[in-house]
Amino acid sequence: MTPPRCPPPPRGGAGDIGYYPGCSLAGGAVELDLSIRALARVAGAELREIDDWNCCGATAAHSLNHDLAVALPFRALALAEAQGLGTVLAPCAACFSRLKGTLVRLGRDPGLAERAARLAGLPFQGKVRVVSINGFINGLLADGLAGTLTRPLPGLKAVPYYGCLLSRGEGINEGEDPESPSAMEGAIKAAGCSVLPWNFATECCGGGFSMSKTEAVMDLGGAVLSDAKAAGADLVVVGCPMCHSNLDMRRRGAMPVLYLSELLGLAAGLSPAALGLDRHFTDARTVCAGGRP
Amino acid sequence: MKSLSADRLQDLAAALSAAGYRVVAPVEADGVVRFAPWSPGAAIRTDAVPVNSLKDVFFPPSEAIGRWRRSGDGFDAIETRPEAPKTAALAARPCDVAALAMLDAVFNWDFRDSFYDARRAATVVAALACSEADEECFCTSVGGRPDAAPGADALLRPADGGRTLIVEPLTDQGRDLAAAASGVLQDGAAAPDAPPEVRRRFDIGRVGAWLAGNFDSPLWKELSLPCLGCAACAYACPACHCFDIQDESGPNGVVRLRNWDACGLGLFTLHASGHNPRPDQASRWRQRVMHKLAYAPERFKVAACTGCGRCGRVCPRGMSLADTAERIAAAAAPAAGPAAGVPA
Amino acid sequence: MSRLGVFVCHCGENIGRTVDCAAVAAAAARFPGVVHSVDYKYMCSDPGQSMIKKAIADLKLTGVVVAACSPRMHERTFRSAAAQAGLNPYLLEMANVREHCSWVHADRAAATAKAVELVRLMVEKTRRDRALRPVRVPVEPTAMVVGGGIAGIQAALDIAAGGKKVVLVESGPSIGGHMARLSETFPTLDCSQCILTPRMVEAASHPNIRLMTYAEVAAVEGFVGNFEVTVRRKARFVDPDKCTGCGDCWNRCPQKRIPSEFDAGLGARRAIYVPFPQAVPNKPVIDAERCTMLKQGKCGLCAKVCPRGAVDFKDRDRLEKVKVGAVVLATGFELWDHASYGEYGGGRLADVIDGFAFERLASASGPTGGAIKRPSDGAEPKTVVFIQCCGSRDEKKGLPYCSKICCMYTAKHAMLYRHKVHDGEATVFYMDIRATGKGYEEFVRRAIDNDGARYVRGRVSRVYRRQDGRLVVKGADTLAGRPVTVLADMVVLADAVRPRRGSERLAQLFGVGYDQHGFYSEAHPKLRPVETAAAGVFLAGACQAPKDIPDAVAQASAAAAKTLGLFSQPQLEREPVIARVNRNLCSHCRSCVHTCPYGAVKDFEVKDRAGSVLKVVAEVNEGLCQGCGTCVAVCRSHCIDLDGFTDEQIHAQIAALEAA
Amino acid sequence: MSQAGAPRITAFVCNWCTYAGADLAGTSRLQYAPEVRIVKLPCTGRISPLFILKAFEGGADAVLVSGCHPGDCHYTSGNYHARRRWGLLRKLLDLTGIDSRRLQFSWISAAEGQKFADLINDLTAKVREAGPFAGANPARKRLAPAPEEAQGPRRES
Amino acid sequence: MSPTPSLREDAARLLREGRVKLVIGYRAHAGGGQGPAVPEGACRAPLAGGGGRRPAFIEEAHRAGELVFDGACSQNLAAYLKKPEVRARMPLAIVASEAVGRSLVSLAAESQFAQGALLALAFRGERYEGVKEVEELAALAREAAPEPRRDPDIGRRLAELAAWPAQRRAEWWSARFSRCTRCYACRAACPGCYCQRCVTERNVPQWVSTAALGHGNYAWNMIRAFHQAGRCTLCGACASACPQGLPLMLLNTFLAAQAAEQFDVEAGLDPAAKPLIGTWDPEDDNSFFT
Repeated sequence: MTPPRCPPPPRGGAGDIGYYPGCSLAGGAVELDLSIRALARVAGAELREIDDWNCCGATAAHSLNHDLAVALPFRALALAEAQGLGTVLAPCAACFSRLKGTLVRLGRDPGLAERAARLAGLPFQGKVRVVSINGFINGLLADGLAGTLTRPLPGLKAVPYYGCLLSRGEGINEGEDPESPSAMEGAIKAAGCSVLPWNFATECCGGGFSMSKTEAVMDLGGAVLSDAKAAGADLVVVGCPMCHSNLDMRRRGAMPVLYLSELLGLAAGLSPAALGLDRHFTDARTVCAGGRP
Repeated sequence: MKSLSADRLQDLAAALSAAGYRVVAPVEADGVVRFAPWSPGAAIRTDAVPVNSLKDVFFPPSEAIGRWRRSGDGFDAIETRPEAPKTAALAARPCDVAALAMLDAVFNWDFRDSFYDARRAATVVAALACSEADEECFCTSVGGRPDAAPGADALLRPADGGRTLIVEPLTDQGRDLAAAASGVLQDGAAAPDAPPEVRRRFDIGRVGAWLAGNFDSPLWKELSLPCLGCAACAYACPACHCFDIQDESGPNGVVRLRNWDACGLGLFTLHASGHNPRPDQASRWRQRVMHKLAYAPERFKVAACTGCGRCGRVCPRGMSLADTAERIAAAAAPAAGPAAGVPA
Repeated sequence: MSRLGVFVCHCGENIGRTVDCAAVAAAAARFPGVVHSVDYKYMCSDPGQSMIKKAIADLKLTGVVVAACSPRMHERTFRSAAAQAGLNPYLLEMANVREHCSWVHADRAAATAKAVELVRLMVEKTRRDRALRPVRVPVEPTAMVVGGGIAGIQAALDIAAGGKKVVLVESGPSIGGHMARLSETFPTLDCSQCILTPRMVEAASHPNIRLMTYAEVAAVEGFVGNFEVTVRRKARFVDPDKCTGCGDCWNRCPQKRIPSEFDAGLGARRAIYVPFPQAVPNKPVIDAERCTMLKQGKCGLCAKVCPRGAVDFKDRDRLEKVKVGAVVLATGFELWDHASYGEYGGGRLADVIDGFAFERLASASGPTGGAIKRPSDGAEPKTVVFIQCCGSRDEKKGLPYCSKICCMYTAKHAMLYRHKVHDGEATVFYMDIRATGKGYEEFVRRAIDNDGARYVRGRVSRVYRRQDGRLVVKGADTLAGRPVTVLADMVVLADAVRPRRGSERLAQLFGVGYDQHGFYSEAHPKLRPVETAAAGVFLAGACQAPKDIPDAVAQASAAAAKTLGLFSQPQLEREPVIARVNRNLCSHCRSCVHTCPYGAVKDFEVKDRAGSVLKVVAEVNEGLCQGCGTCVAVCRSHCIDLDGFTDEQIHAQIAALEAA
Repeated sequence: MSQAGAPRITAFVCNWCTYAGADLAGTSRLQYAPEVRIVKLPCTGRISPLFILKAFEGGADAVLVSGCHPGDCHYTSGNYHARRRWGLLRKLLDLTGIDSRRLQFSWISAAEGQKFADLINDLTAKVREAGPFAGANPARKRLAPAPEEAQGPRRES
Repeated sequence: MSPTPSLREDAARLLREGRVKLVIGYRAHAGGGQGPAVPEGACRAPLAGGGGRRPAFIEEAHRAGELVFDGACSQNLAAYLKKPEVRARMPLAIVASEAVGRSLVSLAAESQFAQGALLALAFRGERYEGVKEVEELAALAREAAPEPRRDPDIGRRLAELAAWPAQRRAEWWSARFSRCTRCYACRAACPGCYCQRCVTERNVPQWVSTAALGHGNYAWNMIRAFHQAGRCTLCGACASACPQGLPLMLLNTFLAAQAAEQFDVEAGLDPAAKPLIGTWDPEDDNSFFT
């Protein structure tokens, strides 16, 4: 038996948390950006945007060039490391999947780091941890956020919707069964809502076809929401901008769809506007009212 | 007076080599100064006590002393003679030279050891008087001197503050050596350097007296506790001379080898029955001390320790004969003396 | 001094053509220790052997080297000749100058020179041979069978029929194993219990078989022929000698809702119970975890109603030592837990069941009396989906191997379902159909062609429960190349077959190897499929690999045959190639203990006469040692040696090759 | 005893696989170079590093170690134990001057008579090409018991 | 603060309470000078000179004051566990530098002392860590050396050797081994060389010639190094004990690196470790077999 030789992983919470907004948070998912930052402020966590960050390469890069697809997130992570950031939060599920997946691939292929460093023009020692919106919020809750949720929403019945990017892919969601994830449940309950069992937590929202084959999205997203409805849910909680736009925009009016950060923000007493809830296509006022009409 | 510039020892070696001598001298390899065959270009180190002693020149760690060829179920002996080329041993320390008395005695007291004697006869010893003594040196406690080498054929005496070596032939062979090297020797006066002070001293008489009555002293156990039972001290010692005889056989014949052996090793006195009359390290260390300071003086009228201090330098645990002798001398201090005695 | 004889064989022309045998004999005559050296046309012939025997007797030879063919050919022949002449057979060695010399070299001079050296090697070895005696170990002619399923029962019955005693150890309250839970068996669809229960009863009543149910192996000492097995007899709380199995106790027990393990949780049992009505022995045990008397000191109803006073709440586990000469491991299998398959509901959907549950539903003696009813609401499922390879052939989430029996029992299930629910639809998702037994392929075809099971080649990606209670099964039809969705009332998963939990511990106790999944390793995958690396321990049934009933029974009979073979002699005789430790020199570093493939090297306490421990050293158990010599080579102080291949012999052989 | 200049190859083989493989080479009448000398052991697990050192000490130009393929050991794991040993020993010997041309490892089953014959031919050729080992062999015993010149005095002087 | 007072207190306490019969540690050499007058390289005098530390064997609590510990305490005291005189005094406590600690862990793995027979007065660097059981010592060792430690200079020299042709390597080593006198100081100083009868002292058969000649010296140095494979903790005791300054650490480090590289074995960190030679893995390197 040999003892572990790896240094312990850098700890989260110590110092600033690197912030990787990606393109979505400046575009279609402004409310995710707003609510995450607002929630972080409530919790007293310092988010520091990675200086000179670049595209994570989602959607296109990995189908074209594997090394480049790694080199893009590699560069962002290398920058974070150089800027002294031990933990990087990537709120967008696609960004998270690329960044986290890059760490996994680097661990598996010893030659990859060298090739990526050549492409990125930067060295990276691998001393950066990547967290998703769920991991980030669960961390905040564990660090004391739970105690500051002064406006719980007890009348609401929610279903957590994970989609694919937050749960699938080797090493993406450490330790969780990708077929039955549970990372959001604790946070939703912390917001005072009840969590209902349902069947579509990991079914496809049609994300990839959002633009090219909208009718497929309508079918797939519709099936998700009708199962939520059949389960008796008042709202769907998501962590992914693609899921959000497909459920909120493409199926507008069906049911309120909230980011986990928005739900927690409401429970923390933040105003719907501060969280960007007014930017939704589907009216979320019942939610803001804590389930009371 | 013949002398030699201290930095021309290599030239002396070269001259002797040219005159047909095999030259052995302190030379360095891998950071260790050893008494070993000199080859042209090698520096002769007079600033260091070699890790091995002059003994190795006459009595090597291993040598073949007999050979037999197989013949059916029997063997035919092949005459085996010592390899004993004409040799000059340069810059041996007085303490090493002093040990030759012990070796000469033990290899000739009954059986005359032709291998030892042949090399002894073929070797001329040019000693080097010491200019320094370290904390392990104690030659003066066992009857030696750092600046005289009785038994050597010649003495190289530092002079002029170490810049010059005065060459003092002591025997005919020494004079032959000086003659062979006349090309590198110069005439003229030089002021001999004062001998170094050997700071370490104990009263050998008191030690001897204690040994005579303390074979069963508990002190042996205490003194030997740090000893790990290797042969480093014995093999470095200029006077230790124990050996073992081993036959190495193959399908073609047998070679009889004489290998060094040492009383500190656990197998030294192990009987085939499994019984070992010296069952522990205490009895082995006692044997070593007794042999050197009691048995040998008694039997051969020579001490088997010349105070070279090598045992202390090589011991992995820093034990030394001097330490032991000092402890014994202290233990032998008059027990009923005023210091420890009962008040009158 | 050795007095060796060297006999060089010409093997007709086989050796003589390329090797100058007379020259070899002449050269060998000059080797040390050789007093007699001759060559002859055929050493293995009667006159040849007589020559050797005569020389041994006349010349008082202390050893013989026969330079001839491979020892694999005739070593036995020549050694028995030597023995007949009064020479210890292990003092005869062979130099292989045919296969290793005359047949592979053409140059007569080179071949002759080589032959001389080969003889010299063996002369050097033989000079250092010691007379060895075959190791004789007495054999206790009683077998232990561990596991009371069909394999264990079969092995026990066969050994008992051979006239030897058997101890049958079963961890549950009854023998019968999984087979007792089956409704019908493929490919004949005969009733499982109808063919099994007579065997169970026979085992229980056979004079040579002693049943130890509700018992587990706790410790093993000894070796082939001489095992001493410590059996933990778990507390039953019911004295089986007094109990008549009348059933008064379990009918009165107030704990009525304990899920029955036998019925896969579909039925209920009491705290005092027999697992099933045909149990053997048909005597109850008390489940100490569920009994309120044992837990809280309240109730005691069973004791009150027992007419024989058989209930004893003070019963405790007991250890019993059993001496046996051979062991058959038949610990069977269990099913892969599909909780790790989140896509199939992860075990949370009541109507997604495993194969055993379906067996119980289909069994006439099951909780539904043989009616197919879905667990959630007892309704008759009109559509059932069967999913094969749940855990099997799935390196990512499950096990890499094929579980072998699932294709067949799934076909059987589909058939049974259609026989019982005539308007029902049976859909089977499969990867491949593996039906390689006698009548098996025909059986599957019958399920499809006669019974209308719908076979879809493809994997199921998801099973979930709609609000109306029906199950949505989404999968792929890879032959049609399209996704399919089936609305089902019940889903049956063909969970993979895996060894029973704890099988590794038992293997370690007996020194049997096991693979990464926990299946026991046979001694050789082809030629010794029922033996293990531990001499005297044999395998039967699914503990070695997934097996169906006929295969398990066949292997059980094979294990019984091996056991009876072992018991056919009062003593075991083994080649005396045994390692020995020089206790005086052993430093107890335990390298050899770790090294021995057979667990034959153990610690040994050297004691003085007063019994206090002087030191601990390694010691080789002669019964277990197989003579590989691996321990010898890892011993740094070379204080272990191997009879027949001693250090001294090998050293002499290598030294004999020393270049001139 | 071997012809002058012929390489000396000492082979340590297990009884169950390689020895039987060599037998098969014989029964198949496959021809191979005659320089190899087989020392039979029950198992490669029996082979101590000292056997190999001793063979080199005695002047072997090459040493062959051969037994059952991994997984096929008659004793289940002797060859695995041996393999681990050689993984270290061969590196140590290489470091000190006995390189892989001199020390060959092979798995040869009882069915691989052809492989045995080929291996011996290859090894013999390889050793011939590398030349006699005597001069460069650090393990070599240089104590000729009966040196040619030892008939008379060995002293030059 | 100097660790010595608490070390002495603990040693005295263990002796007083009868938990141990003997404490092995270091003391200042009575005549401890400032180093010998012989120049650097004159002679291997690793201990006699320098810091003047000697092993101390303390059996009475009142003598615990003799104990010292500092960076000069470089002797590997674990070697004393093989002396019968010392074993007879178990249970004992031993002052354990990191190197000694690793040796003790390694010896525990090879069952060289019984559970409870040995306590360590453990140091990490020069910081005193208190009285430790072997398990704790192992934890300390793992903590102290999360990465294998290798002397980079030795690595460089090994790389240099590796680049030479085999014959040059053979000549280089033969020249060094030729100086070996077979005094066995290397063996005596090594805690792991605890065989009751060393293989070189077995004479039926004589696998290793006892002659201090080429063949015997090669066989001896090879087998000594090989017997340490996977066991050597690289404490360096053998090399510093060698009067002739043979580069034994080249061999030891080379094999330790091979053990780590090929088999992921690092000695002296796990008291339950199984021996490297004596275990196997189906995935062990098979590439050198044809």
